[in-house]
Amino acid sequence: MLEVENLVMEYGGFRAVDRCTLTAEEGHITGLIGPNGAGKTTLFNLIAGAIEPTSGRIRYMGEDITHLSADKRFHKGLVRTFQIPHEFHRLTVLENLMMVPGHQAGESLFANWFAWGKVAGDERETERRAWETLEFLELTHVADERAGNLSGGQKKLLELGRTMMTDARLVLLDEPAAGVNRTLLRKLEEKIAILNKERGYTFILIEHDMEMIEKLCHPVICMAEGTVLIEGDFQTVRSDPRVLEAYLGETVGDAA
Amino acid sequence: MSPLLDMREVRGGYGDADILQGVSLNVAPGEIVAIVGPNGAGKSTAMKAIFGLLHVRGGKITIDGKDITGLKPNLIVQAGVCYVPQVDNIFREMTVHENLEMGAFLRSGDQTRAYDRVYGLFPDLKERRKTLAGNLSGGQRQMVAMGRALMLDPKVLLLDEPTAGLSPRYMEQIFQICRDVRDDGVALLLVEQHAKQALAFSDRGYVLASGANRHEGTGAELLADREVAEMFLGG
Amino acid sequence: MEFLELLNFYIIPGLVLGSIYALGAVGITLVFAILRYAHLAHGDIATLGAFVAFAAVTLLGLPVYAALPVAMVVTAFAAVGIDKLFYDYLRERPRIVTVMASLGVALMVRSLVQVIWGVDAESYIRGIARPENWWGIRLKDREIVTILTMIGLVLALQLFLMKTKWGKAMRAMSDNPNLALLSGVDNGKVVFLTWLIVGGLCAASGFFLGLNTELKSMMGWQMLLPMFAAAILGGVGRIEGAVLGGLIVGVAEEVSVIFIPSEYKAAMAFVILLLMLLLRPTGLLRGKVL
Amino acid sequence: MEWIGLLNYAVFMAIFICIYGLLALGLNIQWGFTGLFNAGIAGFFAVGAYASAILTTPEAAGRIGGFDLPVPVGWAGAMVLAAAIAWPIGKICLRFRSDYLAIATIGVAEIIRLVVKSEDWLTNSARGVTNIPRPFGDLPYVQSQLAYLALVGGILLVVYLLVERQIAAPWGRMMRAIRDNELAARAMGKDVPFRRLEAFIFGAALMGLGGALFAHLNRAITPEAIDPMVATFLVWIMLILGGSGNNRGAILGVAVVWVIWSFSEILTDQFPPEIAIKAKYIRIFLIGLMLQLVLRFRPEGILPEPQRGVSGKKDL
Repeated sequence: MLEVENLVMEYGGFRAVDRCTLTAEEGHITGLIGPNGAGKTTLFNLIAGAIEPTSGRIRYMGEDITHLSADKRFHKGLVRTFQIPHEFHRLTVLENLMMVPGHQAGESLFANWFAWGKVAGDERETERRAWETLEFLELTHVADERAGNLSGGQKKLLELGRTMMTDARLVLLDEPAAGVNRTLLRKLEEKIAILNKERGYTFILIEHDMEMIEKLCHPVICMAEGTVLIEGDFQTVRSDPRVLEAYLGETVGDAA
Repeated sequence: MSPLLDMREVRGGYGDADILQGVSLNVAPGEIVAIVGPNGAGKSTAMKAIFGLLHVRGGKITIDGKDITGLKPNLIVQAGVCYVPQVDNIFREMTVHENLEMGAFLRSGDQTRAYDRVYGLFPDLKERRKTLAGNLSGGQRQMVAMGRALMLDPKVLLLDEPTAGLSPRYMEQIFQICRDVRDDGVALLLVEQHAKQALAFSDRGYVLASGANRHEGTGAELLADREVAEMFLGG
Repeated sequence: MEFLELLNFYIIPGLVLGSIYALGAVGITLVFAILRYAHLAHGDIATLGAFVAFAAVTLLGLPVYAALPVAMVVTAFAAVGIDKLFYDYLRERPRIVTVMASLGVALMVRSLVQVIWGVDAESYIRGIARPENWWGIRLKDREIVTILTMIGLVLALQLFLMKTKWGKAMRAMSDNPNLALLSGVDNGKVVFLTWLIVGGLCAASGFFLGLNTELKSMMGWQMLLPMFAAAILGGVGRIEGAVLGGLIVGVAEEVSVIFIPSEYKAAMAFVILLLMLLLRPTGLLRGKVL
Repeated sequence: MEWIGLLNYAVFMAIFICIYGLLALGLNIQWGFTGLFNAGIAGFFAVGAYASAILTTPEAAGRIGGFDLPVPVGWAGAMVLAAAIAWPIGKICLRFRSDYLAIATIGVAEIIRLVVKSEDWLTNSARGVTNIPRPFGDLPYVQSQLAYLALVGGILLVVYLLVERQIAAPWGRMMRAIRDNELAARAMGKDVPFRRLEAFIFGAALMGLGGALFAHLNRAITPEAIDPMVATFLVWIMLILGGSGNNRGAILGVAVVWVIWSFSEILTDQFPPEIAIKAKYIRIFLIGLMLQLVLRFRPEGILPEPQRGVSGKKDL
């Protein structure tokens, strides 16, 4: 579904992503692990179109999207979440969800003035869907709260919820578990699994919570220094000495 | 030995949420201490708490017995703590020498000795003292950043991931420089991603997870601890 | 057209005008780089400086050129005062709010000038200055002084920025404000120095415009666009770029008269501004883009 | 002053308040909801005034014209032309921080002023365009003023309702989202540059319409009628004082500032002539000072931006 080919991202001489090549299969939840600075989030930024790569190609459903703008990728069903929640802090939780669907009738000035009926109908449908999402996430009690006032975990749920407001096909989740307490974490896992099974979302998941990776992800890709180190099922990746080394660092000299 | 830098049960964060949920650590004179831990453990945050870049809601931080909890960074500098951030840690449009001058900004009088000391520690920089810092390689930039901090002759130097993004060759060089700095009489506290190397060359280490202390001990002890290795790969 | 004619009637006046723009553009670029906002009252502070010099000439009876340093000092402190009164407390708010405040200050400074000195055109010296002829090149004394003073002031400023402790602190603040603060640089003092320098340069710019043309209450506002165009053309944060940009804009404006009606001289700056934003927003010397 | 004179004056002021109300609503869309700094309001105002004037006047010697079109066509033309000028400026400058837009719009206003002043064939330069038809212009003075007030009042009301609807609709929600977090809005598929451009152009069109209404009120338009700085600045202080992000606040701000502005004029007219001339500038100074005071002590304005989008409590 997604093919990344020889992708390079350079910032002032430093290669955050270095000739990275990987694929994500439709219907799978692909886990992306690796130490800090491995280039995982940069890779997400590249796939989602927030930044343009120095070189290399990204293909999505057979189409080259390397130079497509972020909003166009979104409309093709390629949706991402952020590691640090990027909620619209002055909008209510409900509005945060309702703003998501693309091509709403009410986003056109003229429709607002001359086709209010259509806009209102559209809006009812969007609101229904938003409430559904809130129920699914068990967030209905904070629907009218400003999103900025939510707890860290609730914001993470909201991030996930936004991906449900569109006809997403490939969802990039950047550390959904970070800063989320245990109970909420299990809920989050459950929701991701449901979305994968019932709605057929394909996920790529950056995560440091290995339990979550183990439960959800197949295959698991480990990145280090901007490129793919190893790919396989969780146990294979986990027990590979290179992975441990990437996390703990190579041995310098014979001090260890 | 009584600790030089002492951090006790510190809690705090940027917004309302506490990222640090009670972190305690200390650094004795002439020591290199490493803070390691999985991503999101609060390592850099702990360091920023020491340097007053964070809202500290509980606990106490002292240097040489003097309370510096919640002080402004410039006062903490005067108390003898210097900090090298992970990114944006040099003045790119100024020469290497000017970067060092900025390091000594708060000092008056003749700085020849301070320059000699820093250039002695970093001979590479001496050759390039007229080069714009922005034109240097990653490892050299890190040296500029450390040199700038050392100009104030601190008692403790805080380094936030000094080897991030560096090649193994440079990494080793930076570690060597850290030892030289220590031998020169400055204690070091560093946050490191490359846990194994860091613990191997540090005198002591702390392993943090989820904003709290998890393990501590000498570098060798921690390296040998199977539990510590496990932590990095699983919850 | 003969070369000498081109030189005498277009290039030289262009360079003189360009020097005036350069003095203003250097200030704009400093404010842009260190304080990080577009200062819209810049032109009107230049007007104020020009009229302070006028007062020094008419009230104190100073010789014209002696009025320049007086005007520079007075305007420098006026600029510091304006910052303290109107910009300082907006520092925590989005920068664009300060831009808005500076628009208000522009209006206030101008109306102050209009209240004190009226709206009629004035001049420092009565009578017509005759240009001297140097091998066919016609130059007036005041034109030579304008260009030389501009060069002198910019060199002095560069020397200050490159060689002195506080000059370096200003550059550090422009380069990496967080690290400058970590190094113990007192932000308030940098801001103070910046306004002192910017105010002085403004006054010089206004003074030379008044010297080479005449003094009008709207003169500064009309210089604002060319000064910004010059700063952006040269690359925001680049002193030498602002000078280069000023000279290019000045010459472009004068030479444009050959091709387009002279009323539209002022439009050249706008065209240059838009072209730069479109093609190379970092300017000729790779400055900042906010 | 007898009551009829007072009434006349009140009506005259009300008409101006309506016209400035349009400008303030236009600026509110640009600044209040989108954060775009337009320092060239007077330019768009002038474009609207001249466009409508040229389209609707009978033939006159020495300049283009004689279209003699119906007034509504002129007004539509005013909006279209103002929008057409906003488009390329927005296209170039909206990629950058709003500082650059501020400078560019100052430039646009300046160039429009130059064109208006020097192009004989187009605007009849300093003599201006006269014989602009005025709706209800054939009625006796008082009735005519009242009718015109009703007309501009009606237009303002319609525009207000349209803008309010637009803000309450998904469009407004999207704009608020962009203002809150541009990166996330882009990741949620919103075409941010296009939306900004849209807001800038729509605001400019309203400013053009305001200009047209002004020209038709006076039956003539000359370059002197529009002091670029003062017109632009008055609209800014109106919006900031009234409360940016709040349309009712914008109109309230217009009324307050316009009343202060006009009454201070009456007051200074009583002074001896040598002071009265200067008084105009003192008034401008005080308006500038007023902005600083509002920014310092009540940055949210008289009527702050309401919390929108609470379910079950929709504005429309």
